[in-house]
Amino acid sequence: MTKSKPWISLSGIGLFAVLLLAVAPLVLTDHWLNNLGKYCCWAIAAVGIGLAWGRGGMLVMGQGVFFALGAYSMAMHLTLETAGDRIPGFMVLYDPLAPLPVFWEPFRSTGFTLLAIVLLPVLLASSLGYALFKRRVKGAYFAILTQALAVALATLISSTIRETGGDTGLSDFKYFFGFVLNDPANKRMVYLIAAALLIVCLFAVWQLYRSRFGELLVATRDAEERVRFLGYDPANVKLVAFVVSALMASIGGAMFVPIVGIITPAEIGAAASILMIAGVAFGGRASLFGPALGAIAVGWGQSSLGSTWPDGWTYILGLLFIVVILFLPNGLSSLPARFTAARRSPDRQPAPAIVAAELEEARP
Amino acid sequence: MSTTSKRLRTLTAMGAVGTTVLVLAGCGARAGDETAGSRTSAAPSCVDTSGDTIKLGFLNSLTGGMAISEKTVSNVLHMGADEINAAGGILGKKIAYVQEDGATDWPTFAEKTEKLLTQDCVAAIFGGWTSSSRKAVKPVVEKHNGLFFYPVQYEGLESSPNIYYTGATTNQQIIPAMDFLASRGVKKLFLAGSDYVFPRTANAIIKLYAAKLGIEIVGEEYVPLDKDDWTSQVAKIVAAKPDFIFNTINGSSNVGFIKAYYDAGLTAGTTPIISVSIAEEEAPAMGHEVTGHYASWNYFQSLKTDTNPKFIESWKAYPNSSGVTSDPMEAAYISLYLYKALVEAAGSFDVDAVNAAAKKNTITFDAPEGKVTLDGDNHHISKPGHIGQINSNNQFDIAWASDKFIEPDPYLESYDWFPADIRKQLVDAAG
Amino acid sequence: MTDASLVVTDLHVEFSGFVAVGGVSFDAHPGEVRFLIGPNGAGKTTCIDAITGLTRATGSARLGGKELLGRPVHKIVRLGVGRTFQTASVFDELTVLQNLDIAAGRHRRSASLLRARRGTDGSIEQALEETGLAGEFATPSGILSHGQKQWLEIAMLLVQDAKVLLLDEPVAGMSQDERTATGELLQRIAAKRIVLVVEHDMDFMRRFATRVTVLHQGRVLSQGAVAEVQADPKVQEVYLGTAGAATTAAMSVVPEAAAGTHQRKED
Amino acid sequence: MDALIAPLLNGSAQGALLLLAALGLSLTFGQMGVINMAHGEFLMIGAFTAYLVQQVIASSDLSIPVALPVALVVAGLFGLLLEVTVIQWMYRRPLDTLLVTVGVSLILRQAALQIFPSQGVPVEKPGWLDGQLNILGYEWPLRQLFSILLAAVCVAALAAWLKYTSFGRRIRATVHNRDLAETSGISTRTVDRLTFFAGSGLAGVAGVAASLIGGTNSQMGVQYIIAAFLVVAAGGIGQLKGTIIAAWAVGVTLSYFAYWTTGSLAQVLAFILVIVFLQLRPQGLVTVRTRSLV
Repeated sequence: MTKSKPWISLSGIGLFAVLLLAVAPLVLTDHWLNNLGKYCCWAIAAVGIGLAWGRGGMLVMGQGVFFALGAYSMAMHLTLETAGDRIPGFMVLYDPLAPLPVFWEPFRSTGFTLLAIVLLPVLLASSLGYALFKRRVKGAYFAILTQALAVALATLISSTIRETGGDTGLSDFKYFFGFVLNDPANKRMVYLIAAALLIVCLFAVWQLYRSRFGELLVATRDAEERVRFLGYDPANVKLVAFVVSALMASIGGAMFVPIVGIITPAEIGAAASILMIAGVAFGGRASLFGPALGAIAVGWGQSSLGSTWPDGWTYILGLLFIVVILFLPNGLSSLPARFTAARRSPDRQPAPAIVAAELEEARP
Repeated sequence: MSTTSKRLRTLTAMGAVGTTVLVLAGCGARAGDETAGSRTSAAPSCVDTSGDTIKLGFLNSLTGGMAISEKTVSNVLHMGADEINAAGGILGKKIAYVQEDGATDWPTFAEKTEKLLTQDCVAAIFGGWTSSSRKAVKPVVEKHNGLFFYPVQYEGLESSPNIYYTGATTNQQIIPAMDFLASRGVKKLFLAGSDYVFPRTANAIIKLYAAKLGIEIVGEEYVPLDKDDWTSQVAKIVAAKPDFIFNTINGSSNVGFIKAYYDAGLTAGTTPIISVSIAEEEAPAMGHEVTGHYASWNYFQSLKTDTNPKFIESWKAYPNSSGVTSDPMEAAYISLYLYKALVEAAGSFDVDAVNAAAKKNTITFDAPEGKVTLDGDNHHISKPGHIGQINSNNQFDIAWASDKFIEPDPYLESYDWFPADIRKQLVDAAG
Repeated sequence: MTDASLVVTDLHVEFSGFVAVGGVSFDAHPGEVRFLIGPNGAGKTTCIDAITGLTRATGSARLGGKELLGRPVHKIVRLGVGRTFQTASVFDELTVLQNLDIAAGRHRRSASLLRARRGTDGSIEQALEETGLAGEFATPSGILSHGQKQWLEIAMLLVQDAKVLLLDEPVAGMSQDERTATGELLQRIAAKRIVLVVEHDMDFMRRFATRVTVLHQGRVLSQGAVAEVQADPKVQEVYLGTAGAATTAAMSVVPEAAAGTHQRKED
Repeated sequence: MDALIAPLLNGSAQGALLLLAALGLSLTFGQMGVINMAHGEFLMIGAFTAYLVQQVIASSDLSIPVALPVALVVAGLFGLLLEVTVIQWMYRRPLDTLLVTVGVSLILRQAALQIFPSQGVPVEKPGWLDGQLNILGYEWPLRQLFSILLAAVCVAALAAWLKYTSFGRRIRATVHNRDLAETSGISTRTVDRLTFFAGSGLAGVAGVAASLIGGTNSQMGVQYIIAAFLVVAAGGIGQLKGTIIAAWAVGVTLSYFAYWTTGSLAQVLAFILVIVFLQLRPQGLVTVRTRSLV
């Protein structure tokens, strides 16, 4: 029985890939395809949150920080690409004669930018995670600290207008690594890259979940001390999950910029970081597809319901948080498992934070 | 299934994904091969002008932090549309508006702009408030060759063939305020602002002009937009002993500023404040502390013009009305009528035709602030400069007025104290 | 005394001025089932906490000549010290097999962690047989019975290849049959390893202990074979002069178990 | 002299407001483990209450003193409602209370936006708070002294309530050992509700103080919540003394930074400092060594 189980998830990823990469471009208008691209960016970050929070028990409320690292790396590169030899317009007013800030200079290089999108979050998350996990900062403390960090970074960016564009952010990008962004064909390409990256992230997480590391991570989440008494340092286990989730947030941020065309501190602060979590909670924090689907659903809700009924949407979003967390802590993805579990054996309820289906998936 | 073939499959799948992306990547235009600028690639407009209605888009934050200000603009746009419809519409077509929520989220502004242009096929979009929202909308309307009417005073130094600015640019609000201060013999000025682009740019301009006017800037303080507590900064103002405070604070942070100011023993009698974002809408939330201070706007509810009483009456009678009128509301009201005038001059809803009409004709509108004229080149309008002093009814008594309507000059080209090299770089950077 | 022995010398533990353990010394060797008994608050669990690095302590605790005190928990574990807790602490949401696999994992290279498990380690199968859990390998451990959870914990220590097994009340809440099975299991295990059991159950102690150390108010009251200890007048005094089966029930009452649950909540 | 004295005094007042905002959290978060992200909105409720009281009692000299207990009760009742409808099901999932209350805060904020004028409402300062106190040459606003006194009264009342009343003793017993408290005949449900009522009520009192400092509008709660949580965490969970010191330290640090740099940078630096501090001392300023695991 057990050998075939992983293939269910894998074919799920395959189906997802077909839907995103083949079906969506054919059936959606350019506008909705671009929107879907935006949701994909959130979904990439959400997959990482699912890993850190759902499987690792670390409520990362400051993923905006890592989202920002990727987004601003990308945005700085695209701004320079658009500006060419000139200094970007927003910098001129404050000091027309000053040169480009030093930290902008390397972002002219495509290679450096791509490297920065990967390395910056890894470096920051490793040092931050190392410091926090070694000191056994966890639970609510960890959540609030990461959230405070997101607020601090958003404030910092808002107040450094010449260096980062401030509250207005960076926008008006003309080119994406040499491709004209106004060309619908190129926009589709950007979408496809984002969708493909989402598939890659899902695949990476799928492999992590079925690996021994995945089991160790769940074990660490549920009984950190016990893991320590098995000779592991839980800090290292959590660190890996945290760094991977930071990397994914950064990749999501990087693709967000060419798709949406603007990045501002509002996209990385407290509210944005919490919205990223909303999707994960809604879809199912510990499941493979839940976070991605939840993020896409919340994004879609914002686009469609937010249009037709803006006041109502805020209430719906608020209620979503309350109802889902209260009654469905494992999100919508736990519904089917609940039904089947209830039918098969009423007294063997699925365990509280991970559903039975996933447990089976991880069996040999 | 053996391990190797499992891996093989996975690799094949990944490879297929990669190839698809690369194949599709080959299709689009590269940086070198744009033929006649980027606009050529915009899809033809899908605006439907065959029926007896014309669709317009209203884009305002109805939720989130900026809903505080933008809800009113949205309401006044609805009122304007109703008025125009009652009078027969534009080119005989009734306005059917699509209201969108920007949700105080700038990417949402970009998304909704694209939706309004490509899904709803509106002929023009009205709205936005913060500079961030405008900057988010700008590339999208330019890409799709749409029209965007922006109703709020802003930092200037911008122009776009696809945006019409019906609020003041710096030379219609900041500079008149400085002229007023000079006329009052102010020698020492303190600059207090929220930490974002408008106050920073405004203060950069103020400092340049102050040097020319011989006004000393004795301090400059910024507080994040979402912070109300000005206690520490006001202590510095007290220490600097300015004659006047130039206030570019935005939103509810203004309330905190006024309270801290009052707590510290400063009063309108000793150290008055001149603001550029406190209007009839904002004043009531600040209590009696704000009485006696000044604001620089183009429109005040107290203005005695031919058209103002009707505007105020209609607004007071309108459902959801706040009962008072203010400059951004009036600018939003103007923007609808300006669009009407432009379309009727062009005889068409087509964007290029409208822009051509703006250049060829003299487009005017008898606005509540007076008869405004559109500058067809920079897409701003002429405006009267007014300084109002807040009275105990939270209305403004006119304390100063410019001797004539001020022509819009977003790049401050007619002001010799504005360094030419900065202007050139800004124009260059704007492309 | 062999190289493989656990030697505890003059162990001291203080909590904000309160002396929980005040100079305890004992040793334990492979081949014996060593019991640590005493009334509530005697410092039994604290001794184990100190040896495993959970609580800071002074004095010395050496395993095979290597000092344990002062090292972080996971390093002490890597030296071969394994323990269980008063309340069974297994990973409820993982299967029995997954639990054991994690326990066996500390010898693996970290890169191999990223791969899925293929097949089952020999040591795991052995431990499953040993503890009688072979039939339950695919069961989520959260739905095991209380006794099975305790066995799973012991099995985890086995695959972990612990040289010392520190077991905190392993038979609390077990049925009589389960207790017997557990005792026999411990005796089998003790052939090659050091087994140190903290227990309240006097009956269980009498049936399976090789040697016993009695703690009282943080100090060693008496040490020796079961019969010697039972005959010790000091021990009888501590147990209100009613040493023996009559006290068994009274000794294993709720309070300390409740305190244990409470501690768990706080971590 | 001003450069040293002014930030110290201003900072102490800022710290006092932070303390008021954090006091309620130290009850609900510190004693009950509930992470109430809607605490900022309870503060907003307190501020709007002050406004409504002012509509009834026109004289601000009188209305603010009246508003303080009314805000305590109104915000407390909202807290009670939240406890009864949502929180009581979640005591075993403390981290999830954080997310649930995020939803509650979204709803409360949007409701306030629709109920009250969107620009916010004015709350007039009582006349007896006009004026300044000359301290070593610095004209210190009386209103700031009021914040400090109010915080002091609240701290004293809370401490006395916890220490000397039977309810207070029950709260401490429940926090110390819930199971034991239950078996000793304490109704932990009543204790939970009462604690939540008091914690939320304190947010209401903080709201009245905040309405005298900044704007009273739907968004006002947002700016306090993270800072208040940081203060509680830095002070040490459930440690009143630690919370007081932490709030004062954060307020004064903010004020000095704001004096020397800019308001924005002060925010960033203060947050980073607290984060670094918590990294060095994850248990906070004041800790009690226990025998518990970890």
